[in-house]
Amino acid sequence: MAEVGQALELPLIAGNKRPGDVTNDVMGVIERRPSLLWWGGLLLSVVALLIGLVAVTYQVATGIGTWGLNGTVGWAFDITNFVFWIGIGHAGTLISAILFLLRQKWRTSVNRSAEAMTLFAVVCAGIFPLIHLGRPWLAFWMMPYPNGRGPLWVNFQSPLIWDFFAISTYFTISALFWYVGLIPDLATMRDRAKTPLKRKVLGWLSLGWDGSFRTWHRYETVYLLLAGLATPLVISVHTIVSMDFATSILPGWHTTIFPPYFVAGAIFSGMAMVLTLMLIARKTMRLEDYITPRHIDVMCKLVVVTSGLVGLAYATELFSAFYSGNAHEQFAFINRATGPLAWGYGIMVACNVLIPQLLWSSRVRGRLLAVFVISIAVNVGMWFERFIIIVTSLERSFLPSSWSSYTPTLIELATLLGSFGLFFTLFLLFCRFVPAIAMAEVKGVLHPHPRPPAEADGTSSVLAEVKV
Amino acid sequence: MHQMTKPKRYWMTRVDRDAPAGVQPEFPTHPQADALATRRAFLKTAGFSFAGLAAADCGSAPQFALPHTQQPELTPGRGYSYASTCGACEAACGLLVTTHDGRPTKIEGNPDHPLSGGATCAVGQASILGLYDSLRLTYPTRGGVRTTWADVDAEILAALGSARQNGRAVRLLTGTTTSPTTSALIRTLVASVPNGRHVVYDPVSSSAIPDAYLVTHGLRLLPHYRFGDADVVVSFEADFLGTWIAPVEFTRGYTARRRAGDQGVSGNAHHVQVESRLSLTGSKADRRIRVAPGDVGHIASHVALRLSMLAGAPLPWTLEEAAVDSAVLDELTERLWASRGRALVVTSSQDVGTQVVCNLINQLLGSYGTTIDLDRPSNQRQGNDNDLQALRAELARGDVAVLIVAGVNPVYDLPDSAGLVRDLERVEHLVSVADRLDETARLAHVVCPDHHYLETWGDAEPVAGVVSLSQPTIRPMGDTRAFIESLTAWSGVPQSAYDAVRANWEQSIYPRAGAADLFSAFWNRTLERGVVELTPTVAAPLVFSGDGLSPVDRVAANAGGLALVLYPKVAMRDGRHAHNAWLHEMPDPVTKVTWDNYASVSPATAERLGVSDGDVVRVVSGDLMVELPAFVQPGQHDGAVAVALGYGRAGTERFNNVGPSWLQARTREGPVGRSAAPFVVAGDGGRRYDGRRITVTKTERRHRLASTQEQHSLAVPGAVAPIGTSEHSVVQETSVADLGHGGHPHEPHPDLWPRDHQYPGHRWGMTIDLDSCTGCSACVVACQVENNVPVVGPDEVSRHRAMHWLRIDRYYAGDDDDVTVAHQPMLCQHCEQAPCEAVCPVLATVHSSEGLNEQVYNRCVGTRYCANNCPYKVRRFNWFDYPREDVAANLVLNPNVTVRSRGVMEKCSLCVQRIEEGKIEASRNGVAVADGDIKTACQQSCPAEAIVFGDLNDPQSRVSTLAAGGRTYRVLEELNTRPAVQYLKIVRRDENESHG
Amino acid sequence: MSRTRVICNFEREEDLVGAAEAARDRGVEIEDAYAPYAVHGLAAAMGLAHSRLPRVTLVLGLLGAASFLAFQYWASVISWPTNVGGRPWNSLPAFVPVTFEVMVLFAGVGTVIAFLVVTGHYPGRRPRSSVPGVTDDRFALVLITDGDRINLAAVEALMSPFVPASISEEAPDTSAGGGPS
Amino acid sequence: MAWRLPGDNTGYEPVQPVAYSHRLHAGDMEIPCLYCHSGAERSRYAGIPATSVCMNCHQLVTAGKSAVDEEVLLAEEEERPAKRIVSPELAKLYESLGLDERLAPTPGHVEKPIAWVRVHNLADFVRFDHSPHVTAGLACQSCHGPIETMERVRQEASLSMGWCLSCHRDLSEAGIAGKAVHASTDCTTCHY
Repeated sequence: MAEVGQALELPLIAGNKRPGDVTNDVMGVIERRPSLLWWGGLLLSVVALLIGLVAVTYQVATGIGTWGLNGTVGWAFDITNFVFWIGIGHAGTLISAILFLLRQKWRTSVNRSAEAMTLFAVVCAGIFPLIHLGRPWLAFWMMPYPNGRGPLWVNFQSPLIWDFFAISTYFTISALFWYVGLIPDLATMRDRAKTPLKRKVLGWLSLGWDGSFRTWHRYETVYLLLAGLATPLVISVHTIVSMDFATSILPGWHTTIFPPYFVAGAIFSGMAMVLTLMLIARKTMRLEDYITPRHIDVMCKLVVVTSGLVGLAYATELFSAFYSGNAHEQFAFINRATGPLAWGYGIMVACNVLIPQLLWSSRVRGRLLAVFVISIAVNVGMWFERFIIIVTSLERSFLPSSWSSYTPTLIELATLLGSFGLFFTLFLLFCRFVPAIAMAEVKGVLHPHPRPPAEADGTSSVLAEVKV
Repeated sequence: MHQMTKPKRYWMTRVDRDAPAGVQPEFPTHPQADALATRRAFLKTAGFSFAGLAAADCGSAPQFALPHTQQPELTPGRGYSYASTCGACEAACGLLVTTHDGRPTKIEGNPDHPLSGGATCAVGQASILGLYDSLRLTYPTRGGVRTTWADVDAEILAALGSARQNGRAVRLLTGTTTSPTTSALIRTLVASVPNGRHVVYDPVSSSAIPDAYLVTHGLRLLPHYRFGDADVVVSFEADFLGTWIAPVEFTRGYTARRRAGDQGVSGNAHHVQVESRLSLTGSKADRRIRVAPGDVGHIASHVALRLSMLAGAPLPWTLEEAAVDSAVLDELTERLWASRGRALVVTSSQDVGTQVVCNLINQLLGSYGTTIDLDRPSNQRQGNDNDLQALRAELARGDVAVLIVAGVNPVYDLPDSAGLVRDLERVEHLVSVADRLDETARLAHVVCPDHHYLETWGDAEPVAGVVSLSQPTIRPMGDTRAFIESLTAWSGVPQSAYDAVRANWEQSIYPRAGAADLFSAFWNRTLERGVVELTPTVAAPLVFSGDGLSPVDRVAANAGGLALVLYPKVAMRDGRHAHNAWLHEMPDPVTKVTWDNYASVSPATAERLGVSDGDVVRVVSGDLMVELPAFVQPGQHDGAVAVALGYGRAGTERFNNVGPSWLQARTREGPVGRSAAPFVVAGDGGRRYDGRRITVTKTERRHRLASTQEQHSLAVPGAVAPIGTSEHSVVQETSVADLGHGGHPHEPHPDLWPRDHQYPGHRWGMTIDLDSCTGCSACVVACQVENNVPVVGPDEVSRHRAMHWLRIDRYYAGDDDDVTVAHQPMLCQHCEQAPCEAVCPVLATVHSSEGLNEQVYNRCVGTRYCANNCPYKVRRFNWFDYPREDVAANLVLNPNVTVRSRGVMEKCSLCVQRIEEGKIEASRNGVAVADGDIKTACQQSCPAEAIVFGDLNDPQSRVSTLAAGGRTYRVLEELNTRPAVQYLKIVRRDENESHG
Repeated sequence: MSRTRVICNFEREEDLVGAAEAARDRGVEIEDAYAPYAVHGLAAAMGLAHSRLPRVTLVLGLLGAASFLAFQYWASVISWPTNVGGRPWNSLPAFVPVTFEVMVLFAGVGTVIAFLVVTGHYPGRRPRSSVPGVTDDRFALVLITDGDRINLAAVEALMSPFVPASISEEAPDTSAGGGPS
Repeated sequence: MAWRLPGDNTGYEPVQPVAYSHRLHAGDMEIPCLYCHSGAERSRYAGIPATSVCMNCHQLVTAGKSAVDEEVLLAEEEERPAKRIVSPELAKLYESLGLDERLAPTPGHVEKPIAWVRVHNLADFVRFDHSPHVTAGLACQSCHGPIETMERVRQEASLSMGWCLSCHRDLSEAGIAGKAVHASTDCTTCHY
């Protein structure tokens, strides 16, 4: 019957693994000496990170004037990058939480790294609201803490305050979710650890986990609860991010479609980023057996779906502007599509709506290189989406007298580069020191194996259940 | 130079300001500076490290408070203002100089002054910065080295002595001096040498006007134009609202005449501007007629001919056909004829013939005695180009033994400077009275630095019968000496400026006043009021003699040829203030370009030459050549290339890297702009500024013009124009006809929120009359001075980071040939439902209980969200710590306004410091704040009285009554932000035009 | 010679589940089971009740929401009402997002803390199971013998169909069992 | 050493160049505050009196009474005219004006101000104006504490924004001495 199951669809985990094999394979990645590829990647990332650090230091020391912003365009690269990274983050939570609730077993191979990706993306995202301040050293004023000023609290009507709470909550919950999921694997690592120091450290980190099923039983509840909390959270976070724009009065920002629009976009870009990373990880860390064509296939389908959603949002935007009969609105969108940044709008539509349609064809989905290229394209496209939304609305707002334009400075480019450096540095380190695949979860979805002396009893029932 | 270190004190702590600069000797600079630095640094680190607590006593170094040893008669910390006279130009407007603790910080107009009546212009407002110019010459030099005044006087007296012995020529070359005392002293000095003469010239000459009056009225004088009495004004090229003779007085009269009735609009008023370039005045004209440069004479002749026919005494003239449609001329003439006695025709042409024709027109219209006053002539332009020519001839011959050049800079002002320099080097004793080593002074053997006009005693009689005093408001910043004192010294009877002025007044002014009381009483009264009006000694009334009148021929229009038009810019004028950063950064009212002059060409010509804004073009005429960035100017005549004078002054290289310095900051080369003076035509009968034939060729180079406005019209560009909408309604217009039923009460839009905010006490508001506003930008500079707005330099301006709190948006309508212009002062609208406030996370911008939109610098963290969400884009962000190293210039800072640091947002506060001061003053006197007690800086300076600030809760206040009128509207009313600043619609008086 | 712990070692989850079911049918007290992952159906086999952690989550979530909504109201209406863009002091809709976020934060963090407390996990705790490999690929069932009827032999007999890799007997572990669930 | 929020200098009591006693002048002698700090009524700054103001009294009073009496007695014993006694603190005063013991100007003297140490330091982005507070009838002590009991001036209030506000709020409710006052709590009352 297992054969039937496999005949029906691709296996979740190739190579007919047993639990022990899983442990060996996954831990092998960590215990093996790192490959040259990994070293190369880390070197590149760290260099990028350092460049970014220099840029940010210079900017904080000299002033925001070192960015290409002006009196009319007060946000550009900074907030674009912020929204971009937050969006990336969302796919992680989606895979680990929403797919978990939907009982999608295939997620088990990717959720660990997807969650890690979320964490690192949120870290990257969090940097931008901080450094985009004129006086970043006063950022703590965003916190409503008791003070000797009256006391003077914060403006709870400001979307930036909502952002502050949303991002910090999102980071905390994602971190918890990730760590809780990691505990059993940490215990596994502990038990395989060679040196006493390693054993001690891992012993602390794994909180004394011993695989007791009474704990497992509650553990599953907690995991379910966290998933249940993370799901509305992830949606609320990007909703709030979208409100930075939706609650303003700028034509092109002030629109009610933004929350769903942004959430869809976030999942879209996140999925693309997961694909990119998975394809890299599976090659560089020889995890072909765990990240199988089937995973790629499923994620590609999700990309097509979200791409459709995003495309719909673009269309709706234009329609409601036209239908509003509001000159400012109409102008904003005609300008967005045909104005000075028309080229950017073109990139955005091409990369987010047109190119992903290729993924309808299973042949394309099967060609991993093609998928890789498309995933990159989507990442680029989604970055441009945010850039276009932010800049086109600002540079052509109500009074023609203050119309202006925006070009990034070297500092801004370096800062963007730096954020990628930070992201990949963290991710590569993660691949080295933490099991990139959730062993405990993968073991749970393996196909059962007959006992060596083949006299199976009661297994069939289990088989039936395990089959997906 | 020790004076220069004094400023150090000012920007430490307010206790330092307890000690007035003028009265108090130096005291050692105390460690406050470091104390401050450490405190700021500490706060930063505390912020970064979230260090919540700190030891109370291990704070900053102790701050010292040094009282006077003798109690000063003034109360430290209070601002005092003194009546004085503006010395920025010859218009000599009345001033009230505000001083804080011994240093002047702000110039206001003197409301008692009969001519300027409380208004000032941008140049006057900015001139206070010249006082604190750290590059001023602060000591006399001889042979280029510092020396003493005694030494200087010895040399000059010796020179004069020898000249007196052997009858050599002694010449005194000055600009127009409106000061009776100075003139008297000059007369004495010149009289004291047998071969002495006083030569006067104006850097931008008007000498054709007096020359014309010599022809028509037999007396060389400059009449006093009374725009306030003219319904119909026709100006041939004269930019009387911007730069011509006395712009402030003219603007006041002009706009006052156009305001009348309950709607504040006079239907009779009409203004026709005949010009080749688009001037500020032209931008306000009800009808603009574009003509080729120099063609105004011919057109004026046509008008004169038509008028003579209407008058029934046709002139025996046969005229070539005019360049403009005769129907237009007929209409113009009829309009003039219809309002005889209420019409005024002026021209700034330097062609005497044209001026004569202009006088003829005015004679035919009966303007003399009504709109033109010959009994009380103006002293504001006394230059005589014929004298100047004669002097240059003498110099060329090497006849002049002693030449004293005072207050003018001929080497820069006059064409053929090379020749002039050659001649000047042959003068035995060249003495220069200048404020710095300018182009002329650096040739002089002796340089006698003059006081800044705020440092010295003086007087002025800009128009016969209007005499004002000016008094020092600060101890001289250096070892300089008033020109008056130099004159007395050189006449052999040294006197202090105070004694000289007072003596002269006792002799010549006091008798004319016919005052009943003693001189001392009269003197004190005048000193307090600043100005006195005298009954002029009327000579026999001048009569117009019509003989010898001839029309002006049409300029030979060579096909496609280009002619140069040289003009003074509103901010830079003749260039004497070229060291004033505020004026360089002030956007030109028409072009909106800062920090440059340029070659303006019409769109058609630009297309023909294949140039666009910023393409460097080479302007050539004979052996003269200058390279300038091109600028495409709608409304300009296709045959004209307009270039501003006053640029390219030596020493302005100091501004090459003004503004913040950072990785990608772009610095500049050479002086600011390029000098066009060599192109002035110095023929017989005066220097001419238009008509020189030139060729213009495009070069491959580009020059970044720092303009504050990219989109020049309200019309949305075709490429992105949505269906059915071509324009925004931010500038609203009405016509005289619609005025009656134009008024619509403001129906507040429905509201999502319950409205639970009351404004019980005051509720501040403002109205701006777009019909009156001429865009002269006095308010822009006034605001900059009042609110310590930094200068950011051309690079930052071109990055759209100008910091002006109050800007003037300029929009074009109509086609390139026939543009309608709208000027719209744009400042924080103080919206009741401010979009900026809701989005600030830290409550750094909130609404006050008096309806102000408050910006709290020290709370701002700099998210810039407020600026993004501001529909009026009036918020200004401190992108850098703008350089304030020039400690001398820092002396001008207003102690009542915080100097903003890097990373915080700022914007118009409706001069909240004045509001607070006004309220405190009122409560101190136990009275309520009366309407008009509190004036914002922009309102105070406005010559057009377009800006009115006041309490909207007081139904009697001017602002309330204006707001209730039918012309008011709010910009972007559809957004329902409910601004406290309201605008009064422009009135289009020319029925042929219906742009908007 | 009374109660002892019998540790039965298995190689396949199916055996563990079967063994647990069998033991329960025979009324053998199951102290605990050890597995490298959450074995399906084992909870039912061991007869474990549903966890009550969701209630903790609910209470904490509501607490977070309520307290922060109250704080926002107090700060913007009572403590220092400031006129922000002419909106009413109590702009309730604007308080919703923060309220929601704080609710999630409280609920999430609280749940995890509650879990660690209930199951007695903390940094430095030493694992209780003496069975090697249960974090890798082994499964273990720990049964309690009562000395007479249910003794080692009986257990061995009971387990034999599930071919345990090994069966060993230990002195009773006083700190047996997890906390209440 | 007390730990407080940064910027809170409550209790700051620096040693002054001249041991001037408010207890003696304002307390025992009941000289009104505005006699010396006349700016408080009219200006933003209360001002520190010029040395010449001190001389109004100390032209005559050059030392404490006890010291003078001593000298008088001593002089009687020694049958000589009593010398003028100048207390060391007041000597600093005269030195500042360049006067000698007999209060005659010393030739070629320069007047140099006394470098008092500032006690009440506000952050430089705060604008405090004395005059409205004084004209509103607020007692100096309500912010400066019982100055008339202090030998050396000590900062009593924290001068924090919260401290200002609480007073502004209370007084708008309660009024000053029965007289209703409007003490604004708008930001621009102090920050502009």
